[in-house]
Amino acid sequence: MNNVQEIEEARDIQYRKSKKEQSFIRKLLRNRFAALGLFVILLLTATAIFAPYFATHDPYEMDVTKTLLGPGEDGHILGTDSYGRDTFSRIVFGARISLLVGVAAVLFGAVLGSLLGLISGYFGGRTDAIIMRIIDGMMAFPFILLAIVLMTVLGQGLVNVIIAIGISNIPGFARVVRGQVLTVKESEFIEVTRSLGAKHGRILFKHVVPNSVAPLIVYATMSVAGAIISEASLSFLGLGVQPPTASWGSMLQEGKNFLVLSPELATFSGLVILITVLGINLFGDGLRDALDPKMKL
Amino acid sequence: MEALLEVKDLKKHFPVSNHIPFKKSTQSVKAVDGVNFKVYPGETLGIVGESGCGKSTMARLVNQLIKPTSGEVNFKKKNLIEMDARTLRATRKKIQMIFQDPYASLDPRLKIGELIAEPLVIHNVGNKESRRERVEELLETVGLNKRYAARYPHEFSGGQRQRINIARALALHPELVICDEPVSALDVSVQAQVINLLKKLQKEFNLTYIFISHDLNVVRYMCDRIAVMYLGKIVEIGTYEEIYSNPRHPYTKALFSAIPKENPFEEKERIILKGQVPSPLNPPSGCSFHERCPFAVDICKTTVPKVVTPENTHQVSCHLIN
Amino acid sequence: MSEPILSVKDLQIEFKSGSIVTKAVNGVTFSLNENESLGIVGESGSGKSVTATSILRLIPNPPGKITGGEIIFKGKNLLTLSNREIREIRGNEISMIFQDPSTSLNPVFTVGNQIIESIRTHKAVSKKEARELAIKMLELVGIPAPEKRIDMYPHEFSGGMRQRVMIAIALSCDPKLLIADEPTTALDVTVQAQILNLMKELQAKLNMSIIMITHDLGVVWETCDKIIVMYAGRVVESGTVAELYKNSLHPYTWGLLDSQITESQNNLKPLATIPGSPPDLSFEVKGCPFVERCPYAQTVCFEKTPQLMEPTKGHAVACHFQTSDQKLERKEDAYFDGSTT
Amino acid sequence: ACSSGENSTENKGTENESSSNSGGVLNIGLSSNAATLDPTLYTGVYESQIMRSIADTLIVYDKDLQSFVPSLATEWEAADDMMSYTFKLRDDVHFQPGEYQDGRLMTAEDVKYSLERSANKSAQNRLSGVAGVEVVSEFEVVIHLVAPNSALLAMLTDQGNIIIPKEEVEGWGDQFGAHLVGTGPFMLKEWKTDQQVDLVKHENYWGEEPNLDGVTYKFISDQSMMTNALRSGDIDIATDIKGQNREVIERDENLELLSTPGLSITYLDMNYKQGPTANPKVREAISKATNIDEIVQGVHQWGGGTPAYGPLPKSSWGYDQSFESLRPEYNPEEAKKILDETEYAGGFEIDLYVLETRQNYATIFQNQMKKNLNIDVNIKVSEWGTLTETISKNNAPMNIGGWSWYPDPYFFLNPRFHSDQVGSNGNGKAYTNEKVDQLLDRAVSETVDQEERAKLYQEAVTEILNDYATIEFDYLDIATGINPKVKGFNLSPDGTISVVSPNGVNISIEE
Amino acid sequence: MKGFLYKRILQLIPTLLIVAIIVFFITRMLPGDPAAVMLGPQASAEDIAAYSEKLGLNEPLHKQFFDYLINLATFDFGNSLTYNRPIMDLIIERFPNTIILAVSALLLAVMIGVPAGIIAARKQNTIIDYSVTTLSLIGVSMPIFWLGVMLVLYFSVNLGWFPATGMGSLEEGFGSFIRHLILPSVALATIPTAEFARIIRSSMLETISQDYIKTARSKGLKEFKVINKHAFKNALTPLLTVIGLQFSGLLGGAVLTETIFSWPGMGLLIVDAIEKRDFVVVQSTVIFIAVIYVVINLIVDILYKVVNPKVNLDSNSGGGK
Ligand SMILES: Nc1ncnc2c1ncn2[C@@H]1O[C@H](COP(=O)(O)OP(=O)(O)OP(=O)(O)O)[C@@H](O)[C@H]1O
Ligand SMILES: Nc1ncnc2c1ncn2[C@@H]1O[C@H](COP(=O)(O)OP(=O)(O)OP(=O)(O)O)[C@@H](O)[C@H]1O
Ligand SMILES: [Mg+2]
Ligand SMILES: [Mg+2]
Repeated sequence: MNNVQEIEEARDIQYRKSKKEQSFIRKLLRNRFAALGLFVILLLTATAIFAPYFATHDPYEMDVTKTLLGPGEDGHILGTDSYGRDTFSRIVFGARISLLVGVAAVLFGAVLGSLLGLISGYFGGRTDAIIMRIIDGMMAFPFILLAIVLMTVLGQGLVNVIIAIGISNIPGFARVVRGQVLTVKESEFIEVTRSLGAKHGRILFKHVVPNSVAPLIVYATMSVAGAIISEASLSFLGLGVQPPTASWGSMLQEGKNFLVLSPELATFSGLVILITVLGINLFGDGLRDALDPKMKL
Repeated sequence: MEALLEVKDLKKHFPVSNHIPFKKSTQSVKAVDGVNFKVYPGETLGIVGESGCGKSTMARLVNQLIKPTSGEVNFKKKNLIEMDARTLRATRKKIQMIFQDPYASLDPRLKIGELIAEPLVIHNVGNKESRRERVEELLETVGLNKRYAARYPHEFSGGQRQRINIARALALHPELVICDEPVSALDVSVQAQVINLLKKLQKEFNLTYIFISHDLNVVRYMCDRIAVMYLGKIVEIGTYEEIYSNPRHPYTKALFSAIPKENPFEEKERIILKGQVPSPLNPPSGCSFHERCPFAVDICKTTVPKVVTPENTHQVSCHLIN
Repeated sequence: MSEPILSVKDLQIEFKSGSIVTKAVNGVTFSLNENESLGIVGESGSGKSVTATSILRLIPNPPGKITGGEIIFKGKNLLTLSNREIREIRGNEISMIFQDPSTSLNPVFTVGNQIIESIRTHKAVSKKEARELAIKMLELVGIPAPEKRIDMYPHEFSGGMRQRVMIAIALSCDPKLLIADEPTTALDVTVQAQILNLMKELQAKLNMSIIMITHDLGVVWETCDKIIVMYAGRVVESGTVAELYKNSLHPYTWGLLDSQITESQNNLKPLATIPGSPPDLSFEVKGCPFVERCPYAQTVCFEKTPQLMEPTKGHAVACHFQTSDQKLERKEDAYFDGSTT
Repeated sequence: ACSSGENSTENKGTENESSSNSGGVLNIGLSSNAATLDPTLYTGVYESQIMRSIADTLIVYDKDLQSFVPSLATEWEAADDMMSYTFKLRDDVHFQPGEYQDGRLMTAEDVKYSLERSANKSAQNRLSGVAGVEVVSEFEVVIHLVAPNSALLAMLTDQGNIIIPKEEVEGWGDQFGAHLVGTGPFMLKEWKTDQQVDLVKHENYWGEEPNLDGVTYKFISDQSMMTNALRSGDIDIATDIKGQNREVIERDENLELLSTPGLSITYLDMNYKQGPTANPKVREAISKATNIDEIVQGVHQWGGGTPAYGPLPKSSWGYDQSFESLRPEYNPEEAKKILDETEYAGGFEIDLYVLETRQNYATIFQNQMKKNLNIDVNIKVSEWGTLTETISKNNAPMNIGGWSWYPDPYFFLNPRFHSDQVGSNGNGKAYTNEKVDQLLDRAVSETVDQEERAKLYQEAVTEILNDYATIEFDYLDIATGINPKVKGFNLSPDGTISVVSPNGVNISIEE
Repeated sequence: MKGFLYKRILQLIPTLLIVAIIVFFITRMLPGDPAAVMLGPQASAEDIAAYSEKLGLNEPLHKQFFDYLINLATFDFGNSLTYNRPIMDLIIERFPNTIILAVSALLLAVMIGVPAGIIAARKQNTIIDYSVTTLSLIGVSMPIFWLGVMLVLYFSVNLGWFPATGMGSLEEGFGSFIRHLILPSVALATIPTAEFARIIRSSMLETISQDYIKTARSKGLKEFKVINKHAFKNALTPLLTVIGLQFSGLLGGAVLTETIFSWPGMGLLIVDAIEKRDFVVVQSTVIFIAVIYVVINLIVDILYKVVNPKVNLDSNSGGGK
């Protein structure tokens, strides 16, 4: 019965070939939307890192005689702002701050929030009740109050912006993760792991976490826009980036003062935020699918 | 012979919360309600019964996944319930479980190799290399290609997954394996493969099984002794010859008559049970089977039947047996 | 014999997922007469459910698609009907019950609501009449205190009772054909016996045809007149129940019969098993789909796909060696030796 | 559309004194919310706008803020020792009917009650230095002072010193602030919290009969929305028009932009006590390296501000042409040289505290400092609570602020430069100069004569400018967008909006 | 059910206590003397000191704290420092406005977001699906102030359809009331709409593949009914969660929208109080909102039961080990 063995061999080769095609990265890239999202993210990241090479002007150079130029005027691709600074270059440099704040603040909130949600959902009972009541309290707490206090205690600085926005993100993540954990922890494979004598730490991080990650990714990618915009809304407290540093949020905020006469400033900064959000979401969805071993693409 | 496992008057009552502050809840689901049995080394004890009668709960109790309300679980004469955490962990290595649903019992995000190695990691057995070897050895033991270690559970059929579950259960050289409906979710042809495997392994490693199933044919084929459960209690227990050739409890009889035909020509006399399994929240008074029992008499409604021993090892609780 | 009520010819069904096409059903042919019951058996994934759901055109599209064949029901090709016409047949002339009673009832509506809905979709009756009818149906399927039970939610019923409710829904419009997709697999033996009993009774009472899908041959022996055996999306053998039990012809059917655990089984002897697993239908299957697992396979089996033929009238088989002029000898121990790996 | 002339302050309606009793309700947009109208509790200029229509003070400013005109008082006189003022009151003034009185006659007792209440209870000390009020006759009072104070008359125009009936104050208790009753042309009809205040004509008003049936003040805090509300017709008068909105209104053919130099300045204060700016050379260098014209051009792209010359606004009578030559000349080279003479040669790092709304001044200033002196200015944008605390405690190395008050120089110079104000927001820089202190004290205690006082103040300003303690950026214009159907509107440099006033304003609406 | 209510109401007490303690000490940590903040830039140091004294801010912290706790226990929120009026009055004036805006924004979001999500799920991977998804992403990244100003520019200034700001009272007629309500609701509804569409899309996709949907189809029901009756009600649970979260957020006050449209709601009250350092108002409103959150959570939990009879309120959902 040589034939059977031959087929078995051929199968295995075929399997391994198809497996290669299904490696994580390939799965991700095979999804056209995820690839597009990744491209956008990489492009933005590159822009942030190599900002000086992309920028056509010094983002801080002012010229009060050339303010609020329209796109294309006087060699300014996207025009100038109210100080006569080059909008394009500022958007390029602003990527540094905005991407950092957007991603780091969401990560901060995601890590702490997920941890709380994880503990709350997994241990249940009194632990759950206590944590959820704290989360309720946090949600009732006005964001700017928190921001001002943080500002007072910790002082200015990008890190504190990230912390402030991050903290405000905690309750959402805690709830999302808790909900998912409540489902996952009832799975039979969790019980199996317990029957093997595993301790809570292992069950949590080896089994519960990986299986709770999908809704987390979706929620996180949705939160990035809010974080980027929030950064600017904190600037009046002195918590956001301070002038003359450029960030998309602060440009948007500034553009608000010229919305009627020269809407370009708000529009362009709003657009890059939108593009970022789209990119991150597309990538996030792709990532979720690629992380799921069951998904074939 | 010395029993490997002895369960004494084991009870598990799940309290039903009434949510009234400061007031203890009074109602409870009596999932397992006073069960006694012994399991001897190398044998297979089958447990059959309807859905919800407490089979899985009992399995979990034996494995100490849940704490019993009362009773003893003696493994090699030591009561697991009174053990300190460390001894219990060490002892539990010797008791492994295989669950019903081969699809749900493997974490979809881990590779087969990791899954099978998990008990070794948890109990700090060996190093990475030796674990890898052990995994390959186990895969071969259960008849799977060792290359499969790098694949994910969803790439396997139900039968193959159940083999993976078995491999994992064997990783720590257990003495007692509790199989909670290991083949119920499988196709007939695949079911046969798994059963053969379990039998083969039992011989090879001198395993003791507690085998839970509601398929009487499977139980009979697998088991040396059989316990029939109804509503948290064992209503009949004995060797398989005793139970099959001479079922005494009316419920056991009904169970047997419900087995589908073996061929189109067979004529079967059926005892079709009326009604539903009563809720373990309010079990009926007296014999809990009396509402559905075709032979019930007055005493059944009022008095809980005692355990009687009509033959050597055969035990039944029914008023109709003397 | 009169015109069959249902005849399926050369049915082809594909599922598409990205670039991968799974040929789930590949040339299934069978027919069913009035008042007859047909069992479809086969391993998991052999295409039983897909075949059955395709009759009501309930294959989710995308990803699924019926790519060929015809399904003639009472002279009409169901595959060419308009959406409206097929809706009028669904639940009315052809009804369906699914495997898992715990998931096939909508958890958020009362059972009464779900039965009444079915009735009122096809019959012009008032709400009140529909309700009375629904109570009658519940009574018919043996649910005690139907007037009370009708307003309860599915989760307040046990598994067996839910399956009874499903049957009540299916039968509420007196269908000519009832398709039951593994209606008892999720149930206890005692409950299974109740349900099968009930179906037999109702069939006699209501004069309908039944397609019973299962992988448990016992259920077929219990309830069916005819049987088709499916393997890898194809019909490998079909015939009457008695004929198939006594004179089965296909090696796969033999394996299936052997691996049943019977009372006469000696429990010291290993069970018969069919080694290996069925081919992955998302790759093209060359030759006979069963070839890798077949103890009787020969070179030709790897090269040519056997067609379904009728060596004896009313008993069809798809095997190169089971034709009108060729016979394969069934070996006693074909599925026993060394096959436990 | 732009109304004729650079600084048109009145729309044309006033000229044709038609005094038509047009009726109708005037909608005025205010850029912040009113919390209370209690004269001892109110804190915002927005509240005073509403109070002005409901109640009267003894005297009011004329339209040009140059002198006082009679309101409830017909005549007044300072005693020779400047320790008291005598006021003769009108005898025909009735309160608006309210919950606790039915519109009775106002008498000297009410003046005594109201002013003493203000002097004793006012949170903001709107009547400081008053020892007591003496009722001489039914319609005559004398205000006794603790010390001579020429600024008393100016203080009396403050809405904190409106005359109110005792019954209502005591009757309402805590709630009086929401139920203000006075003698003014309009009475409070409804107060929709955080949204608007509706006033209706007071039928028994003692002055010229109001042309309007009522006035509604709407609170619109967003600048763009204020303009939009004007454009969409939600409001007839939009106050506090700044930045792009000036241009938007000018471009709108259906609207008029009224603009006049106001009594507001924007300044940068440098810490006199701590840090690099304690060194006068450093302050001088910074002052000379600041291109005020560039800042004004950058901030006021659409007009609305002019370069400032010292701490007194042009509209104050204390202002003098000579200030223009006193202001340090922009000279970055020289500035650099001066800085290089100090220990801070080559630049340093310094924090600049500022409210978000004035961030644009800071940004341009920051740029100039970097370029001209290599000073790294860290802009610390803060919200008001944090800012005021930092400044008051002398913790702000530099800060940018704004100041606007009465035209009397006292209100511009004392709080910001008198050493006894160290520790307050105004003199958080801790500026101390004995000579300045003396001059400021003399200006309020020696005389009530405006010219004499002006001289003293000019001297003080000269001294201050020599110290380089502060850099004034600009004088802000008061700008209001107005629907041309509104006639008789007077734009006052102090930003007050009078609907009907004893100074001759009586707005009407003509379709 | 009764036990469930008991328990939740009891749980309210520790929540409120935690919130009360935290908010008390946090407000005291804020820089800026309330007196100084309230009196404005021109106040002199003596003025501020005198006013502080008057406001009772110079009392020792522990005394303030205990007074505050005692007041809370007696449901007396005290007087606002800036308004000099009972805080309860301030809240009662604004809360209905906030409810009106929140409810209408929520309705709008549900009316648009939910059908959009359903359609997207029905037409998965078609251009319609992609459009809905993209639009919803645009929705979540939309800066509210930008949208608000644009809406007003177009609909109020150019077209003159709606008033630019303010809230209409019902006395002025229902028409005026609605016209005032529309733009703020639209601005406020944008983000929830986008979120609802996404949520309902994914949960519909999940339900559509369930067995009972097959059952419903096999009965011969029209697709419309299958989707909108059978699938929808089952897909509702995750939507309820999000609606609950959004609604509590909206009831806490939508500061940006309220500022832009001069809508007299809770958000403005709180932010104003924070900026003016009106501690008592901050404390009381935060506690008030905490109560609202708990109530909303409670309602959502009860609604779970309504849409899904399987939900057992009395069981300990977070139970087990
Ligand atoms: N954690 C629990 N809390 C409350 N009741 C429980 C719990 N676990 C099980 N039960 C109840 O205990 C009874 C016995 O359940 P068990 O799972 O042991 O039955 P089983 O015999 O294994 O049934 P099946 O054949 O369906 O697996 C059931 O009524 C069940 O509802
Ligand atoms: N929705 C679907 N999408 C993709 N493939 C499908 C889908 N439904 C069925 N298939 C494929 O069709 C083939 C036949 O499936 P089918 O459900 O008919 O098997 P079955 O014989 O009913 O098995 P079981 O006994 O497990 O129910 C399988 O290989 C399966 O992968
Ligand atoms: Mg079980
Ligand atoms: Mg199937």
